[in-house]
Amino acid sequence: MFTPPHLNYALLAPILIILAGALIGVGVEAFVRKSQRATVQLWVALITVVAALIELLTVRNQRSTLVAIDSFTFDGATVFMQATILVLAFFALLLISDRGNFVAQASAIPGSEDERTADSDGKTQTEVFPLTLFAISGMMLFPAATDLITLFVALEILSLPLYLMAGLSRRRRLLSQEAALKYFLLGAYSSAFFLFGGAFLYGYSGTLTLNGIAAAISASAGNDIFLLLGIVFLMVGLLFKIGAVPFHSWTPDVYQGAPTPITGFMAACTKVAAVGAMLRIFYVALSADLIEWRPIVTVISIITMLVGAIAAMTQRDVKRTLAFSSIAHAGFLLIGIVALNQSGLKATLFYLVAYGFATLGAFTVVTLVRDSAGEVTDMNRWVGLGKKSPLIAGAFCLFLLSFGGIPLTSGFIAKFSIFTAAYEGGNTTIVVFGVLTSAIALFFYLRVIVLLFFTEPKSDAVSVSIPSLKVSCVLAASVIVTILLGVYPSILLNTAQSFATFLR
Amino acid sequence: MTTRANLVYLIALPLFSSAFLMLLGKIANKWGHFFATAISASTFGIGIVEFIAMRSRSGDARAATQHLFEWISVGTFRVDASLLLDQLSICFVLLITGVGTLIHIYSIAYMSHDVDRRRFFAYLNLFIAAMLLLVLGDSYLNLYVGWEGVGLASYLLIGFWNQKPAYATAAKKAFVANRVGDVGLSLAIMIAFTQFGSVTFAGVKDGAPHASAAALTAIGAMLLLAAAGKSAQFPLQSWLGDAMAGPTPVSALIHAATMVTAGVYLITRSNFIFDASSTARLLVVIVGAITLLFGAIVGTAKDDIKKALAASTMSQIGYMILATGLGPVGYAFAIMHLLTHGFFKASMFLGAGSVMHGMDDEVNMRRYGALGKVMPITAITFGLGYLAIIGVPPFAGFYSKDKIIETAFNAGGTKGILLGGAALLGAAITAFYMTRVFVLTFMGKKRWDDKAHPHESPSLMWIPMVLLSLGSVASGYLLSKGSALVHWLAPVVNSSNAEGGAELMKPIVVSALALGVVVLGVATAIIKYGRSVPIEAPAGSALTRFARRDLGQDDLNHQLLVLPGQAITRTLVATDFGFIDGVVRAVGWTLAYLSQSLKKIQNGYVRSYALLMTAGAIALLVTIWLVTL
Amino acid sequence: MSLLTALELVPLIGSLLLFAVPKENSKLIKQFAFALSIVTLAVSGLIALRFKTSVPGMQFVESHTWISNFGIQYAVGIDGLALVLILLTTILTPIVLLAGWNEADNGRWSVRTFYILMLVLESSMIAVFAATDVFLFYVIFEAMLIPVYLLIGGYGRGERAQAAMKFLLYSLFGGLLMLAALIGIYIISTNQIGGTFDLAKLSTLQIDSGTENFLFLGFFIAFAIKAPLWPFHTWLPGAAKSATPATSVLLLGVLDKVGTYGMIRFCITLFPHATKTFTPLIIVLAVISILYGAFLAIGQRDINGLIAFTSISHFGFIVLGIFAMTSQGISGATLYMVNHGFSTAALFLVAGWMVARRKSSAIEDFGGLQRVTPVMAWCFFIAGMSALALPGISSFVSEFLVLVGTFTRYPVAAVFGTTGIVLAALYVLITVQRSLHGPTTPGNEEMTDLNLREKIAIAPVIAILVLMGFYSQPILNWINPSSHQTMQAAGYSDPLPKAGK
Amino acid sequence: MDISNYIYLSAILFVIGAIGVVVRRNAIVVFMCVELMLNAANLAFVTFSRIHGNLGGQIASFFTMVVAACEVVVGLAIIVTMYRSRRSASVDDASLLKR
Repeated sequence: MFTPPHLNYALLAPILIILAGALIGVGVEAFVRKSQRATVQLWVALITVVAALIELLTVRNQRSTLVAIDSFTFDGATVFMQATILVLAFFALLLISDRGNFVAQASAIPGSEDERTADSDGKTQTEVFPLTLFAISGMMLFPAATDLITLFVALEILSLPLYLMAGLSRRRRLLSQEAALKYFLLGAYSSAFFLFGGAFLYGYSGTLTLNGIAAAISASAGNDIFLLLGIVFLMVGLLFKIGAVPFHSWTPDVYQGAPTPITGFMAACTKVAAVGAMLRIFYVALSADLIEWRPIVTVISIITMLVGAIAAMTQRDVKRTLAFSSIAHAGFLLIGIVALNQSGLKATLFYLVAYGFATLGAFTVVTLVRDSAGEVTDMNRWVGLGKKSPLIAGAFCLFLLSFGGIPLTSGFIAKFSIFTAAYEGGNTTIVVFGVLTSAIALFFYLRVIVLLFFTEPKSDAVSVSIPSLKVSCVLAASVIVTILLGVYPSILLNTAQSFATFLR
Repeated sequence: MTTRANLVYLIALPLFSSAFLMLLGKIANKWGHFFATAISASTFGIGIVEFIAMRSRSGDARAATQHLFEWISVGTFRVDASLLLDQLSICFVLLITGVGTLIHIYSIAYMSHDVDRRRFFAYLNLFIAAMLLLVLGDSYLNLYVGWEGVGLASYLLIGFWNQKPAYATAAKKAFVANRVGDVGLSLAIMIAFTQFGSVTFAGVKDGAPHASAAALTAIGAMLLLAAAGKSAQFPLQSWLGDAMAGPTPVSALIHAATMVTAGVYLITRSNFIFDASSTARLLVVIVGAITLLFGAIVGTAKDDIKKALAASTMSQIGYMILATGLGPVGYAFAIMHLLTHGFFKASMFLGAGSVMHGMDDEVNMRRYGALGKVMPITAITFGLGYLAIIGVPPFAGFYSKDKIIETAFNAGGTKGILLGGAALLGAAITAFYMTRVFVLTFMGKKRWDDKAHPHESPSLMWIPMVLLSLGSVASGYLLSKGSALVHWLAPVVNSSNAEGGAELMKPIVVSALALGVVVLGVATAIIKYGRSVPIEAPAGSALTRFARRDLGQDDLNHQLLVLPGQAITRTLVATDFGFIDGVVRAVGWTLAYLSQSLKKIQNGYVRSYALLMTAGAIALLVTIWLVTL
Repeated sequence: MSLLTALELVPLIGSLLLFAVPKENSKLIKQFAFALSIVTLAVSGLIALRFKTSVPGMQFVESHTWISNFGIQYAVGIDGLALVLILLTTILTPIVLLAGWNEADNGRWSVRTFYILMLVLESSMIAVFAATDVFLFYVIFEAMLIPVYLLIGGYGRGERAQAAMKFLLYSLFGGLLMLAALIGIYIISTNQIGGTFDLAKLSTLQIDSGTENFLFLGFFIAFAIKAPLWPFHTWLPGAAKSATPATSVLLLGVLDKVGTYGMIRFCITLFPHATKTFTPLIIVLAVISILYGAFLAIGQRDINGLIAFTSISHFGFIVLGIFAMTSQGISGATLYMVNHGFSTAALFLVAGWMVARRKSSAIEDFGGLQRVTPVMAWCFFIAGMSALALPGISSFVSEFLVLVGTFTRYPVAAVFGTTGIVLAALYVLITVQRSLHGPTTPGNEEMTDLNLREKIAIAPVIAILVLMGFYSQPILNWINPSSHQTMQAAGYSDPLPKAGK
Repeated sequence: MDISNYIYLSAILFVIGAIGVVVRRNAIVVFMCVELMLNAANLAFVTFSRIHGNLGGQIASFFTMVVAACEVVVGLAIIVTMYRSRRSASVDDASLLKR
C-alpha cells in the first residue's frame, strides 16, 4: 500500500519559486541571445527572489512541521532565516550583476587565445545567475530541513553551485580556480563527515528526523557511542560550513580567491543558512544531550573567536582580513548556540542580519577599489583611500566598526544581545572571552581605519571606481541597515523576538 | 559678646590695588607706585583707627569680627570667610602696614630705575593683602589662604629679576620649602577637623581640652612644621639665604620684618594647642634653639651683607620660636621680640639696601669699609639697629631678647640650663657677627675700587630708615614698660596668668650675663676686623668654610632630598615606559607573534588543511569522550 | 521634550546643519559653530537657573522607550553632579572653539569636519552626563570616543594616528569590560524586577557578593581607564601630546571626567557592597596616582606631556575623594572635576599657543617668555598656580576638601596625598622657571603675545579660576545634595569629631 | 556473522578514505577517497537500517548516491579546469593562496 505524501506547497513555494527561477535561468542561458543574456538573467533572478520573498511573507504566519512529511518544518525561525537569505541574496545578485567580475568563458585556459577572444567579444557567460539561485534554494532548505537526508541534500545543493562560482573570477583566474578546488575538496571532505555523523545518529536512534533523534536522546534509547560519534561528525560538517576553528582553513583562501561578489554572497548567506541549520539541529535534536556537546561548542567558540581575531591582526590582504573577521564572527555566532535559549535564538537571528549586511557591504567596497589590473586587495595599497573617496572609505569604516561592535552600529546590538543570551544561559565564561576577543578584534578593524584615513596616500595609489547604480543600492542598503539597526534596533529585535521559535 | 567691625577693607584695598595695577598694564607705569603706596598707607590708617577703637573698648569686647560670606560648607565642614581682629592680630596689622608703608616709600626711590617698578608695587600690595589675611583670618583655613598668598608674593618678589636663572631658582626654592611647611599646616587643619569638627580658632580652642594628648601633639608638631617652613626654621631654613635675590626692600619687608615671622604668629595663635601638649612645646624649643645657633653661626661667615642679615633673621626668629615654646609668658616675649625685630631688622636691611644703592649693587662687605663717612645717615640708622639687635640697653633688642633668655633659663632643670645656655651663646655670637657686619661696612679703611662712587641715598630712602631706627631705639622700652604687651596680649595667650616657675636666676643676673657675653662678642669682632681686612676672603678654618656653606644645609638637602627625588623620578619615568606601558606593548607583541604563528597554519596546501580538519575531528572525539567520562 | 534633550540636540542639529555650509567657507563655519556653542551655553544657563537646589534626586527627567526588548530607555535627568559637569562642558566648548580658531586649518580633513566633530562631541558629552539609563550611558560613553579619535588622528600633531589608536583601544577595552558587567546586571534585573537599565531601579537589586565584585570591577576598570587611574594611564600622555589644544581640553577637561563621574554615579550607587570591598585597593591606587603622576610630571620634557601627568595626579585626588566616602570627599571630588576642567583648559590652551608660536613642545625650547610675551606668561603662570592648588584659586578648595574628607576616614592616605602638594609645587615651578624665567633663549625673541581673540578666550577661564577660588559655595550647594545621596546609597555617613565634648 | 562487523568495516573504510584525503596528492584520487568515505557512510546507513529494521537508512543511501554523483560532476569539472590551466592534477601545486 503506497500513500502519496502530503506536501504543503504553499509553504514550500518560496523554495520552489527559486528553483523554478533557476531552471528558467538555465533556459535563458540556452535560448536567449548572448548580448541580452546578462540583462535577462538579472531580471529573472531578481524577480524570482522578490517573488519568493513575497510568497514567504504571505505565508509567514503559518506554522507546520508536516510541510513535507517530517522533512521540512515551517516555523518562525524558518521564515526569518529564509527571508534574511532572500533579502541578502537580492542585494548580492545586484552586486554579482555588476560588470566585469566574472570570467567570460570558464572553460578557457587562463592566458590562452580562447580567453582573449571570449573576453574581447564581451560575451560573458551568465551561468552564475542560475547557479546563485540554486545555491539560494539550498540555503533556504538547509535551516528548515528536519531530517538528516534533507539536511544533507540541502547542504550539497547550497555547496555545489558555490564551489563552481568560486572559480569564476575574471582576474587572477589561477587563484580563483585554486579556491574552487580547495573549497570543493574540503567541502566534500566535510560533507562526508556530516553524512557519516548522520549515519551514526540514525544508528543511535533508528530514525532520520530531528524530533525522533530528540525523543531517542530523551529516552536514552540507543548506544551512546553512536550518539557521540554522530554528534561529533555532524558537528564537523556544520562547523566547516560556518568556518569555525579548526575547520576554518579553507575560509581565507576561498574568500581571497573567489570573485568578490561571490565572496560577499557566500559570506553573508551561507553563514545564515549554516548557522540556521546548526541552531535547529542543536536546539531541536540535541538539546537534551547538552552536557556533552555544550562544553565542546563553548571551547570551539572561544578558540574560533580568538584565532579569527588574532590571525586577522597581521593580514595584508583585505579579503583575507575579512575572512578572518568572518571566522571570529563564527565564534560569536556559536555563543548563540551555546546559550540554548530563546534569547539565544533571537540574538543569533539578529546577529545574522547585522553581520550579513555589514559583510555584504564590506565586500561591495572591496569590488570598488581597483587599479588597471582589477581589484586591489593588498591592504598596503588601500592607504589613504579616505582622502580620495571619503564616502566609500567611510562606509567601509562603518562596516568595520559594526564588526567591532561599536555602539550605534548594528554589530553592537548584535553582540550585546548574543552576550546577554549567553549570560542568561549561565555561561559567563564565554561572555568574558567574547569581550576579550572583541578587544583584540578591534585592533585590526582600527588598523584598517588608520590605513584608510590616517596615513598619507602613496603615489602608486589605486582608484575607487564610481559605483554603478546597482552597487550603490547595495552599499546604501548595507549602510542604512547597519546604522538603523544600531540606532533603533527594536524594529528588527521585535520581529526576531516573535519569530524566534523552533517547532518541534 | 563680640564686636563687629569693617575689616575687609584692610585686605580688599591692597588686593584690588594689586590686581588693578597688574591689569592696567603700562598705563599705570607713571603713577602706579604712588597709588600703591597710598593704598598701603591707608591700610595703616585703618589699622591705627582700629587700634584706637580697640583700646577704647575693654575686656572681651576688644576683639572684633567680621563675617563676610559662607566660603566652604560641605557636611559638617564649614568655613566662612570671616575676619577676626584681636589684640594679637592688631600688633601684626600695625607692623605689617606700618613697616610695609615705609618700605613702599623707600622702594619708590630704590626701584626708580627699574622698568618694572609698577609690577613690583603690585606684588608689594599683593603681599600686604595676603599678610593681612593671614593675621586676620578667624580660622586656620583662612589663615592658610593668606599663608600661601604671602608665599606667592614672596616667590614673585624673590624672582622679581627672574631673568637671572639663579634668582628664579631661589624663588622656586623658597616656594617649595614653604610648601613642605604647608603640608604641615594642611595636616594640622585636617587633624583639627577630625578631632574637633571645626577649623576656626575658636572651635579648636573649645575642643582642645577634650582631645587626646597624641592628637594635640600631632597638631602641634604639624603646626611647627608649617612654622618652620615659613619662618625658615630648622630643618626648612635653607631657602632664606637664597631669598636675598629679591630687591632689598623685599628682603626688609618680607624676609625680615613680616612674612618670616608668620610662623611665630601661627604658634602664638595656636597657644591652646601648645599649652596642652608639653611634647609639642619641647619640639618647638628644640627647633628654636637649634635655629638660633645655626643662624648665628652661619652669620659669622657670610661676606654678603644681605646674607649675613638673613642668617641673623633666621637666628632671631629662632629666639622667637624658642620663646613660644616656653609657655604662656613666652608668647608675649616672642611677640615683643618679633615687633622690635621688625623695626631693627627692617632698618638694617634698608640700610644695606642704601649701601648697595650707593655701591652699584655690590654686596660683598669685604669691598666696603669706611662707608660711615660717605653715608652718615645710613651708618647711623644702621648703627641704631645694630645696637638694638645685639641687645645693648636701652635699645629695643635688649628688652625683648633679655626676657627670652631669662625665660629660657627659667624653663627648669637641665632643659632650662641648656636652652638658656643656647640663647646666651646665641647672643654672644650675634654680637660678634653683627659687629663684624657693622665694622666691615662702615668702619675701617675703604676697600672699594675707584669705579664706585658711594653716596648717601635720596630722602625718600633715608626717611623710612630714620623712622624705623627710631622704632628700634624706642619700641622695646615702650612695649615692656609695665609689661604693657604682656597685659595687652593676656586675653589671647593667657600670658599674665602664667605662674613664674622656678626662678633659676634673678633677672638682673641674666641681664648682666647677657651684657657680658655681648661685650665679649663685640670685642672679639673688633679685634678681628678692626684693623685690616683682606678683600679676598681667606681660606679660613674648617668651621668657617663649613659655615660659609651654610653648615652644609644645601648639601644635606641635595643628598637627602634632591638626589633621591631625581632618582625616583628617573626610575619612575623608566618604569612608566618600560614596565607599565611595556606590559601593554608586550600584549600587543604577543598577539602579533601569535598572529604570525597562526599564519603558518595557512600554508596553502589542501592536504594540510584536511589534516587539520581531521585532527580537529579527532580532538573533538577525544574531548567529548573525556566529557562523558 | 525637556530642556535637557533640547540642550543635547542644539549642537547635534547644528553639526548636521554644518553639512549644508560649503566646505570652503571656513570662516562662516567657524562663526556658525561658535554661535551655536554660545546658544548651547545659554540653554545650559537656563537649566542652571531653573535647577532647584532644594529638590533631591533627578530633575528635568524625561524618558521614552528606546529598545523595548531589553527594557532600554532614552532616559535623561540631572542632579547637581551632572549639572556642574554639563555646565563645564557648555562653558568650555565655546572657549576652546574660540581659542583654537585656526587649529583645524592644517588638519588632515576640512575645517568643516573639525567643527562637526566638535559639536557632535559636545552633544555627546552633555548626553553622557544626562543619561539615567545605564545602557544609554554606555552607548554614548563608547560612541563619543569616535569623534575624539578622529579629532586627535585628523587634526593632531606628531604621532597622532598611533596616539589616537592607543587612546581608542584602551577606552574600548575598558568599555567592553563594562559591557560585560552591564549585561550581568541586566540579567540580574531580569531575574528580580524584570529587565531594565533604569539606574534608580537597578540600584535596588540584591546581588550576591561574588557577582557584585565582578560587576563592580567591570565598571570600575572602564572608568579607571577613562579617568585615568594608575596603572591604566599610559594612553593619556601620548594622546595629550598629539591632540590639538582644543581637543586636549575637551578630552582631559571634560571627557575624562566621565570616568570619575561614572565611579560616583554607577560604581558606588549600583554596587555599594563591592565598593566597600574594593575601597582600600582603590585608595591605594589613587594615592599612587597622585604621587606617580607628580613624579612623572617632574620628569617630563614635553609641555603637553607634563600637563597630562599632572592630570593623572589630579585624577588621583578626585578618586581619593570619591572613595573616601565622606561628604567632604565626594563634594570636593566633584568640585575638583569642575576645577580641574578649567585649570587644564587654561594650561592646555596657553601651552597650545606657546607651542604654536615656537613650533616645538619641548619645555627646554622656551625660556624667558615673561619678558617677551608677558600676558601669555601670566596666563600660564596662573594656570600653573591653579594646578598646584594655590589657595585663592579654585582648585585649592576642592583639593583641600578632598584631603580633609579623606583624612577623617583614611588618615594615612591623606598624609601621602598631602605630600603631593610639594611635588605639585615642583612640577609647576620647574616648568615655569624653564619656560617663563631666565634669559630669553634664542628662537623666542620674536614671539608675539596673545592677540585679542586669544585674550577673550582665556579671560573667562582665568576669571573662573580666581573667582571660584574665593567663592565656590553656590556650586557646592548644587553638589552637596547629590554627594549626600551617593553616601546614602553606599550606606556611609560622615565620621563624627573624635574629641566630642 | 555479527552485524556490527559491518559497522566496523564502514568505520575502517571511512578512516581509509580520510587518510587518503590527507596523504594523496592527485586531486582525482583525493576526490575518490572522499567518495570512499561517502560510501562508508552508505554502508553504515544500510547496516543501521538493517539493525533498526526500518527503511530510513536505505533511502538515505540512495539519496547519498545521487548527491555523490552530482558531486562528481562538479568536482571533475573543477579538477579538469584546474588541470587545463596548470597541466597538473596535484593538489600540492594549487597552493598560491596562503598566509
